[in-house]
Parts: sequence; C-alpha cells; structure tokens
Amino acid sequence: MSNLSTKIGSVQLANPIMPASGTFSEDLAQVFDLNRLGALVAKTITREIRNGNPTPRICEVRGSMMNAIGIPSKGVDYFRTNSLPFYAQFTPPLVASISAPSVDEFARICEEITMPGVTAIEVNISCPNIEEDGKAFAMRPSTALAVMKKLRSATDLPLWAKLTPNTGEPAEVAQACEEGGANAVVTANTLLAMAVDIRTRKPKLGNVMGGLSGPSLKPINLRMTYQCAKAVNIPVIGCGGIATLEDVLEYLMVGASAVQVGTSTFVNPTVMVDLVDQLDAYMRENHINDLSEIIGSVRDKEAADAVFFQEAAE
Amino acid sequence: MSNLSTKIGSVQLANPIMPASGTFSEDLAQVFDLNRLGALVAKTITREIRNGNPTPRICEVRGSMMNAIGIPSKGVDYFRTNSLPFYAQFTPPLVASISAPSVDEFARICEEITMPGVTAIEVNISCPNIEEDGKAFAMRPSTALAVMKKLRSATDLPLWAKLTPNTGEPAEVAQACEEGGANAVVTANTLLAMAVDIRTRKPKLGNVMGGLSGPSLKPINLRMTYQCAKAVNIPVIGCGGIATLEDVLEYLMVGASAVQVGTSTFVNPTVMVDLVDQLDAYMRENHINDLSEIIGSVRDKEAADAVFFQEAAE
Amino acid sequence: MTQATHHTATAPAAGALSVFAADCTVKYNAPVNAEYGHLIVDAPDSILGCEPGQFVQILCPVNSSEQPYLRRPMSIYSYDREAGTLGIIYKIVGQGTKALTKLKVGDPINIMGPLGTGYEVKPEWNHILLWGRGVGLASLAPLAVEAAKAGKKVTTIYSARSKAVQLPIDQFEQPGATVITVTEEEGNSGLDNIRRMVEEQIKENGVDAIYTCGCDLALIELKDVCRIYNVPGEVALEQRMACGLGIGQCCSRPFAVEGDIVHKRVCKEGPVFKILETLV
Amino acid sequence: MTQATHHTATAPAAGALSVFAADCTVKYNAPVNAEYGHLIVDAPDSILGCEPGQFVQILCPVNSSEQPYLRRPMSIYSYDREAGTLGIIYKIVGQGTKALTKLKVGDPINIMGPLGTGYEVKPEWNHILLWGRGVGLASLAPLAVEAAKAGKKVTTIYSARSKAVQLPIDQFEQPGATVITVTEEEGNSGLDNIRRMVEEQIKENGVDAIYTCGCDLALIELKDVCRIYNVPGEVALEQRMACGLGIGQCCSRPFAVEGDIVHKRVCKEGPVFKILETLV
Ligand SMILES: Cc1cc2nc3c(=O)[nH]c(=O)nc-3n(C[C@H](O)[C@H](O)[C@H](O)COP(=O)(O)OP(=O)(O)OC[C@H]3O[C@@H](n4cnc5c(N)ncnc54)[C@H](O)[C@@H]3O)c2cc1C
Ligand SMILES: Cc1cc2nc3c(=O)[nH]c(=O)nc-3n(C[C@H](O)[C@H](O)[C@H](O)COP(=O)(O)OP(=O)(O)OC[C@H]3O[C@@H](n4cnc5c(N)ncnc54)[C@H](O)[C@@H]3O)c2cc1C
Ligand SMILES: Cc1cc2nc3c(=O)[nH]c(=O)nc-3n(C[C@H](O)[C@H](O)[C@H](O)COP(=O)(O)O)c2cc1C
Ligand SMILES: Cc1cc2nc3c(=O)[nH]c(=O)nc-3n(C[C@H](O)[C@H](O)[C@H](O)COP(=O)(O)O)c2cc1C
Ligand code: FES
Ligand code: FES
Repeated sequence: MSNLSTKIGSVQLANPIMPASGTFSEDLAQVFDLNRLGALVAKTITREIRNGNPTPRICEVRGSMMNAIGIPSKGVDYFRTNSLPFYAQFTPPLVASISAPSVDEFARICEEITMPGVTAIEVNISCPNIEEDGKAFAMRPSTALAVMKKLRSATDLPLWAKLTPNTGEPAEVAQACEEGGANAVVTANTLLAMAVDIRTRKPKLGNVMGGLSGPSLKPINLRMTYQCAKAVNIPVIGCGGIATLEDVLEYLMVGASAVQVGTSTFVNPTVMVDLVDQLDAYMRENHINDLSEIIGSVRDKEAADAVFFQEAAE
Repeated sequence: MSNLSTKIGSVQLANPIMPASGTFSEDLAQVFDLNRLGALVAKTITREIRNGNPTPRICEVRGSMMNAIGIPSKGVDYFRTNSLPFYAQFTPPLVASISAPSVDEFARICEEITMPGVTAIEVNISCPNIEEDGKAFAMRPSTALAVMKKLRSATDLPLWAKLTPNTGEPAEVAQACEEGGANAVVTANTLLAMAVDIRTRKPKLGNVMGGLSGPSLKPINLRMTYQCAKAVNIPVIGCGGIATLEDVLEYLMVGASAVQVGTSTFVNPTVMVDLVDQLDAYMRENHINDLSEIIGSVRDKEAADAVFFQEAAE
Repeated sequence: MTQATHHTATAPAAGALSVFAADCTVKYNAPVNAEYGHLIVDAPDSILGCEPGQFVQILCPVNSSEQPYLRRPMSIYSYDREAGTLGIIYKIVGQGTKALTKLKVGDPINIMGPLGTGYEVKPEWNHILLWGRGVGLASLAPLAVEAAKAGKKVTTIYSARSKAVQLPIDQFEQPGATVITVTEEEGNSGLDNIRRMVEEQIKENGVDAIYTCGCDLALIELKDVCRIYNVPGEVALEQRMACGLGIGQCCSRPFAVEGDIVHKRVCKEGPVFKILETLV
Repeated sequence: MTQATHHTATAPAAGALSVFAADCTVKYNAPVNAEYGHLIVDAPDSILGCEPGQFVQILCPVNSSEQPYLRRPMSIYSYDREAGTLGIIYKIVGQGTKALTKLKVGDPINIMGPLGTGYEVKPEWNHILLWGRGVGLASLAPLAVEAAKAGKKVTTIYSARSKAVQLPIDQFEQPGATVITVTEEEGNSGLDNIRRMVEEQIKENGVDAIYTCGCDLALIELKDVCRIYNVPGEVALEQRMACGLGIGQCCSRPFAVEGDIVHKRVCKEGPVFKILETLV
C-alpha cells in the first residue's frame, strides 16, 4: 500500500478523497463504509431554519446537471444533536460547512459551529452577500478578505474557504482568503447556469438559474485550481466534475493537495471508494511511494512538443 | 415557410443562424452552400501578422473541446484582398471580427476594417488588454466601456461586442458596452479551462490554458445570454455549445435575437444548415409565424409547478 | 403556510449497508405496447430485499443518440427472490427511457436499490383498494401480489387512455382479487365514475385502506374520499430526482403534517406518502 | 527563425462542394492483430472521389464506456469505387478507436471526406520507394496500388515492432513491386540498416521519389537522403485535429519554405508535405 495520506495544514487525511458539501449526508452510510474516506464534509448549514428553493431543484444538461437546492437548513442545533453524533461513529475528520448572508451572521455561526467533533470549518463564501450588491463574497477579493478576516477572529479551527468559479479574478480572491486567514481554499463550487424546457418555455429549475456541476465543470475548476495553487501558499483542495482516477490525478498534478467529489456520487454512489482504490493501484503500478510526488507535478514550464520541434530547427 | 428573419439593429438577417468567429472560413464553402446562413462571420483578425500559439492547439475534454489557437492573423490587407472578394460571392451579410491588445490599436483596426463589403464589425473584446493587467477588456465594465467608446468613434458600421463568460459581472459588462455604443452584444466567447495529460504530466494544450467550447459551455453561456438580454436594450446574439434545435430555441427564448454556432460545425459540418431547416419545420408544426414569437418568450415570472402546488394549499 | 419545519432524517447506523448498486444482466426487454417497455433483469439478493412501493435508480445506457447522465428512478414492478429477477415497466418519454428500449438480452445494466419507503399495510386490514392510472400501475403491482399472499382481498381500478396502451394486469389477478379496467376510449374512466366505484366499494364491501399512483386528479378525489369516509390512504408520488438516496435534498416536496408545512424527500421519506398529508 | 509568413489558402469557388459527410454502413470490422483493427464501409461516390494520401474524419460511435466527441482523422487505407467501399486501418489507442472496435456489420457510421492534399507522383517517374512504419503503412497503401496501376515500379520497406503487429501487405504486392519487411524482433529494422537499403535502391535501381509515413526518425534519415541524393520526397504527417477542414487553424505546423518559417495546416495543405520542408 502506497502512502496516500495528505495534509491540509494541520489536518491529516488518510487519503485525498473526500465528498463535496451538499452531495454527501448520513444517508451514504447505507451504501459504503464512510471510514474509507479522507474526510467527511457535511452539508452547508445556516443559522436560520430554511426550506430551500422551489422545485424542480435539479435538472439534467448534456452530460452533467444543474441544481438550485438553496441550502435548506435545520440550523446549528440540529447539527449538534443529530449530525455530529452520527459522524462521530466514523474515524475520518469531520468538516462542517457553513454559510450566511452577511459578515456578522457568518461570524456568529462560525463561532457556534466551533465545537468538539468538528475538525475544520469549510466556509461556503460562494453564497450571495446581501449587505453588498448580492454578489457572492467569493466573487471579489475585497468581500472575500472582509469575511475571512471576521471569520478568522471567530474560531481557532482551521478555515477552508470554498471559492466560486463565477469570477474573473480567482487568483486574487484566493490570495485575499489567504491574507484573511484561511488555512486552505477549496476550488470550487458550481458555476451559474441555466436551462429552459422548450415545450413549456419555463426554466428547468424553479429558481430560474442554478449551479452547473458534474463533468462539464471539470476543465473549468481544474483551471481555477491551477491558478489558485500558483497564487497562494496554503493548500488547495480541488473540486468540480471529478468522476475518474484521471480526474483526480489531473487535480493533484495542477497543485491540489486533496480533492472533493460531488455529483459523481449521484451517478455511482461508491465512486469515492473506487477512486481511493484506483489511486492506490495507480501509485503502486507507477512506483510512486508518496502522494507528494504527484501534487503540483504538472510540467507547465516545458515547451510544448511542437515548439520544441520548431526551435530545434532554427 | 415561416418568417425566420431577424434584425440585429439595422442589420437584417434571413434567419437567425450564423457561424461563430474562428470556427468558420472560406473552406466551409466546400461542404455546403453558404447562402443558407443568416450571416457570415469571419475569423478574428489583428493588425499585426501573428502565427498563433504553439501546438497542440486543441484537445478534447469529456463531451467538448478546448482550444488555444491564439488568433493567428494575416492582417487587414490579406482580409481585403482575399477573404472579402471570396465572401462577396455570397448574399448573407459579412461580419468582420477584429481584436487588438490595446485600445488605440483596436481603434486603428476598426477604422481600417470599415470598408465596402463589411456589413458589421464584431469586436472580440474577450482578448487580453496588455495596457491594463492583461485581463480581457470584457472582464470588467470599466475596460469594456473605454474600448467601446473608442471603437464607436472609429467607425459608422454596426458594432457587435463579443463578450467573455470569464467574468462575475456579465450584465454590467453588457451595459457598459451598450453605453459605449455597441449595437449588439454576442454572448459569448469560450471559458478559460485546462486539461493535463496524466501520462506525460504536460498540459494538453501548448499554451497551458485554453478556451472551453462545445456542449459543456451551453448552460453557462445560455445563462449569460439571459442575464444580458435582461440588462440591455440592444439585441443579444447567443453563442456557446449550440448543437441542436433545442439549443437554438433555448437561446432564442431567453432573449437572443440570433445565435452563433461554433464547435458543432467541427463535429457535423452541415449543422448550421440542418438547424435552419429544423427551425423552419418546428415553427410550421407549432404554428409560429414569426421568430419574434419565440425571442425572449421564457416564462421566468411564473411560479414553478411545485410552488404553485404549495401556495394553492395555503 | 405555517412556520417551516423539516423532515426528520432517520440516519442509518454505521456499518449497516442497505442500498446496493449492482451490474445486473438483462433477461427480457420488449415493448408492452407503443408507449411502454417491460424490462426484467437478473438482480442480486441485496436489491431483491425490497418491498412494494420501493423503487430503483437505473443507470441507463449511453449511445450515439441518447446520452442520459443521471440515473432514472423506476418503480419496482415485480421482484422474485427465488428466480433472482426484478422487473420494471417504463414509459418511453426521453433520453433515458429511449436508451432502455435498446437493451438486449445479456447486456449489463447498473441498478441501484432498493430505495425509498414503500406502502404500509397493517396486518389487521382485510380489504384494500388500489386505483392506478397509466404507468402508476407499476408501483401498485407488488402491493397487490404481497397483499394477496397475506390473504387480503384486493380490489384494483385501473384507468388508462385506451385499450392499446393498457399495461398487463396479471399481477393483480390474484385469488380473491377484483380488477376493473376503465379507459377514456370506452368513456368509463371519468373521475366521477371511478369515484362512484370507490365509494360503492367502501359502502358495500368495506375498505380498510386505499392506495393510488399515477394521477394527480385521482389523488384529489381520493383525498376527499379518505377524509369523508375516514379511510387511511397512501399515494406514491414522483419528483425529479438526482441522487435517489436522500443526500442532496433534490426532490423535497411540501406536505401538511399536523398543521405545519413539512418538507419531505420523495426519494427517502417517500415515494409513498399519506394521502391526507399531500398538498393538492 | 525568419519573419513569420503563412500558408496561402486556396479558397474554393462558391458552389463547388468537394467534401461530404455521409452515413456509411459497416461492411467489415475485425481485428488485424492485438493492436490494429480493419474497418471497411460502404461509402458514397462523393467520398470515394479520393486520392492516395488523403484522409477521412470519422464520427466514432458513443457508448457507456467511450464517449469521443470530436471526429477522428484516419488515413484512407483502401478505396474501391466499383465496389463502393472505403477501408481504414486503426490502431486501438483511446476512446474513439476503442469505440470503433465495437462496430458491427450493418451499423451506420458517419464519415467525412475526402480531406487534405495527397501524395504527388509525377507521370514521368518510374520507380518510387515507400518506407512505412507501423500504422503509417495505411496511408501509403493506396499510393502503392495507384502507382502500380500507372505502370510504375514500387519498392516498399515496411518496418514494424514485431511480426505479431504487422499489417497486411497485400496492397503493396503488385506486379513489379518489391516489399521488404523488417522488424525490431528480427533485429533488421535499425535505421542504419533501412537507410542502407534505401541508398542501395537509389544507387542500384534509381529512385524517382521517396514517400514515408509513420515515424519521425525515418523522416530525419530520409531528409538527409533526399538532400544528399537530390531525390524528391514526401511525408504524411499527423497533428491533433478538430475540424479537419482547415477552418480552425487547429492543426498548423511550422515548415521551412524558401528560407522562411511558414505555418501550414496538416488537414488542408497536408497531411502530405515535402520532406525537405519539414522541421525535424
Ligand atoms: C419514485 C419514482 C418512480 C417512478 N416509476 C416509474 C415507473 O415505474 N415507470 C415509468 O415509466 N416512470 C417512472 N417514473 C418516472 C421516470 O423516472 C421518468 O419518466 C424518467 O426518469 C424519464 O427519463 P427520460 O430520460 O426518459 O426522460 P427525460 O428526457 O429525462 O424527461 C422527459 C420528461 O420527463 C420528465 N421527468 C424526468 N425525470 C423525471 C422524474 N424523475 N420524475 C418525473 N418526471 C420526470 C422531464 O421533466 C421531462 O418532461 C418514476 C419516477 C419516480 C420519481
Ligand atoms: C491525417 C491523419 C491520419 C491518420 N491516420 C491514421 C490511421 O490511418 N490509422 C490510425 O490508427 N491512426 C491514424 N491517425 C491517428 C489517429 O487519428 C489517432 O490515433 C486517433 O485520433 C486517436 O483517437 P482515440 O480516440 O482512439 O485516442 P485519444 O483518446 O483521442 O488519444 C489517445 C492518444 O492519441 C493522441 N492523439 C489523439 N488524436 C490524435 C491525432 N489526431 N493525431 C495524433 N495523435 C492523436 C492523443 O494525444 C493521445 O495521446 C491519423 C492522424 C492524422 C492526423
Ligand atoms: C445537489 C447539490 C447540492 C450542493 N450543496 C452544496 C452546499 O450545500 N454547500 C456547498 O458548499 N456546495 C454545495 N454544492 C456544490 C458541491 O459541493 C461542489 O462544489 C460542486 O457540485 C462541484 O463539484 P462536482 O462537479 O463534483 O459536483 C452542491 C452541489 C450539488 C450538486
Ligand atoms: C477553434 C476555435 C477558434 C476560435 N476562434 C475565435 C476567434 O478567432 N474569435 C472569436 O471571437 N472567437 C473565437 N472562438 C470562439 C467561438 O467563436 C465561440 O464563441 C465559442 O467557441 C463558443 O461557441 P461554441 O461552443 O458553439 O463553439 C473560437 C473557438 C474555437 C473552438
Ligand atoms: S433525489 Fe436527491 S434527495 Fe431525493
Ligand atoms: S483540424 Fe482544424 S484547421 Fe486543421
């Protein structure tokens, strides 16, 4: 068995495969042994009790899906009394995920969720900031910095900033998160998208627009992972469209220290366990002893083949 | 035969189907009669003679592709003496596409390309602005406004601003273009993405990153088309991942007055002609006499079905 | 609408696997008529540990014309633990179900299940009434079989558009069972007429519980009937699904529970719900 | 590198269609050996109006394991206008070619062609020499056939890794033709050895032109040979392609033309290029 372990700051993971928030719940324990995962990442919760968006909340697009679930939440108390004891049955570290519509509310839930049993806090700053113009905190470096600073002072637990691909400045946002005190960035959430049912002429989602996830998102979030890994010194956790071992390796090679798997679990419920096994087999076959030999190993500085050709001929 | 004609400002098109810049050339005349198209859109040209990027310039990702061609250009003279006479053999209006790395250079080529035979000018402002921080003009409202104002004073021809999805503020950018004097916006160009060959650990594109196009892009650029159509009063031309009649209808319904078809032509070289025929058949079958009955007809104000359910029960 | 509350997740105990995704083998796949297909697969015991009203999620095959991505939920139409087979009836509507029609005997097909919460039949109940419409009949079929096995009397009213698109009713023709088929074509499938039949059954034969699937209008009528005659009733509902496992809260629907509006997941707390809790 | 210049597009006249995308029917599809497959399709006359060295773009089928998106370029290995057939030899490497192995006789498959610029053989040339490596032989096969038909003498050197992965050479065994096969296995496929054979042919039999495909190292040797002996030579190159039609400038490669570096499209000006213009 190769060494699949990886570190996200102070948090040691047995392997780099973990679920993406919102695509994982207690229910998956019916399908496989959750102890096989690198970490357990809970669904995002908010302080207020929320029902979420009108249905339909999901729809299919070519080769992928969209969702506008809208973060239904039962609040922090429910998390404490129900989710926490459930996840305590398993060995992988538990990562709570939180969100809020304002900086203060964000800080408050961050403090409240800082409790024994929670190893790290993923902060879903891809959600709209209602105090500014409704754009997600993670769309601009300034708002990302402001919220991360406040969150940093609200907890001693490691903070993972979950970024959004809905921005033209991903590297700058990642740097702002680092400056604000994030211990890692997760790249990234879903990308805003839309689909229309041409028969009814209604949007396919009750919420009109929603987030694209699945294989279509992979080349985009992979690029963002690459950009962020170049830009910051804290670990980057890749996320978006991961379905195969090749996807995992691409994310690791561009600089991710671990990856999150979301939508693929809906198609193949045991995909995360399969990926752990396949990664182990790949490393053994290729005589790679340690995951660190893969992380960040993309050969992006070397001239592409045809350029080489051309130069050799000068 | 239904009325498939549509107007982009003063430019009348026989039908709403036209090629996307860079995925169309004189060579396609070998495969079908170009007179079937709503317009002819030439490949983007620059003033300087450019070779484009190192190879590989394209690669496949799941269900789509990426390119980093890099706008090889033979300059304005070549366009005048070769492309223009060639396209003059056909009846659909010719749209030239231009790009430049600075506002002044952009204005200069805009003036130079203003010549008889060119009906409208598409300005590819999705390219990097080397005078600012290298981000594309169309990533921020301020830079989009600045370049469009300058371009507006450089030509009397209709200006179509080709936007980028690599921004968190698509509606604001579209509004800036309108304010700057654009006669239409095209939504949109490719989305920055990446892929790695896990065997060689090299990026799959010689340029490391490149633009995602094809079906994966559709829900994203469709959303952007919807946002821009809501935000501006000038016509919007949809573009991104269009392959089927359903795709065309979705773009029209969210507010596009016409659409551009790019990558699909690589897979099915006659797809644009097929789409014109299918649109005509669809309109006849559904007793739609005029394209205006489809454009912008999305029922986004109506409660989604399940909400209706819920409210009815209150 | 009163203050929002939520479904109470019954979290599984660690280590107790109860849902399985398995490569099954196509044993039979043929059209029932122009609109429906009937698929039977060799399935493992794990999935066959199912109950009437549960469903499976099918990973439909991909080909050059159809590229479904998510799994598709399908009611379990029949299961036979001895023969090791599972059957579904699918209405051919889009990408996924069109792709199903192309499956050939011997082809592999990945099926996940059993999923959701099925119908409740109390041991003391003797006569149950089923009202199915269209492909809704699929969900009710195992219920008819199991109830008959348990010695109960089953009356089924099956309503379809026409004789041509009727589903086979052999699973309902159990000893002591009555099956009444009505069609629009024959003009005897009006809601009034069916409701009259239901009320007749209640009044003349005594009905302990009513079950329905496949028609919102039938549900509205039955909600009224259940209230008036104080008969318990259940309905199998549909909702667009993604995970099918209760993970994503993709398929929540609002229900009226003791004066509150409660969101329940169709894939987990459902697909079978109490008729009186539905919001129609 | 000198100042950049560009390929000169020879724009087609309006109205003259010369490339066709057609649904063909699989007539034969079977492995040649563990690495190669041989596909023959019924193709329309339009596509069969092709020449040696041209290629087609194949829309590979999609299934649950393989989902190729872009077309895949394949050299035309054989064409028979009378029989209405077109053949290719494909090396099984990835998504698209794996999907090709699953095609069955009678299946439809969309093929676009003919594409690109083929080999040039001047009427006055009497003896041509071909050097193919691996699947590169596919591109050379129609050249051997047509040259023999035109009464020319064809000498073929075919180099492969081993006997086990050799391609059929029947198309090269024309009247008056010589075929020499060498393999790494037998130890006679070294570049030195092949170069010696080429030089021998030039010196002893006189060679009017040399053609090669499938190996960059062979190209380097032949560039030297062509220069030294002043023999014209052509090579069929590969490059990752998208459109195959010259539209996207996806597949450009730099060439040395009269002291300048010129970018040419492999799919349009190529895939066949003058050996002396290549940059290797
Ligand atoms: C619990 C449950 C049990 C079901 N049992 C059966 C059954 O036994 N037999 C049967 O034929 N069908 C059943 N359905 C419906 C079936 O899942 C859909 O018809 C199927 O997913 C359509 O797939 P498609 O790819 O062919 O169509 P698509 O192309 O996906 O869609 C075609 C149309 O069907 C609608 N649709 C898609 N998915 C669903 C869904 N999950 N629920 C409702 N509408 C949907 C779409 O909005 C669209 O209008 C069941 C659904 C649920 C939720
Ligand atoms: C003009 C031309 C003629 C060709 N003729 C033949 C032929 O007769 N027989 C044959 O077996 N092959 C031929 N090839 C190569 C063939 O196109 C590729 O092997 C094929 O596209 C691989 O497809 P795939 O989906 O199986 O592999 P993929 O999964 O796409 O790729 C597998 C590997 O092949 C490489 N590759 C992919 N596409 C190309 C390409 N277009 N050119 C070079 N490398 C590529 C990839 O980088 C990757 O490393 C030709 C290529 C060109 C450009
Ligand atoms: C149904 C669904 C619900 C989600 N809910 C959340 C959430 O609550 N919090 C969050 O940070 N991300 C959420 N996401 C985003 C995922 O965590 C992930 O970032 C995204 O889906 C991209 O990864 P994927 O392509 O592997 O799914 C959700 C995604 C889906 C599909
Ligand atoms: C090979 C290739 C070359 C392109 N070149 C240009 C270009 O020169 N100018 C431009 O504005 N867009 C260019 N594009 C972008 C397309 O015009 C289009 O906006 C994009 O591909 C999305 O549409 P699609 O998904 O239909 O391809 C190019 C796209 C591709 C795939
Ligand atoms: S389908 Fe995902 S929660 Fe029900
Ligand atoms: S493959 Fe597109 S230009 Fe050659």
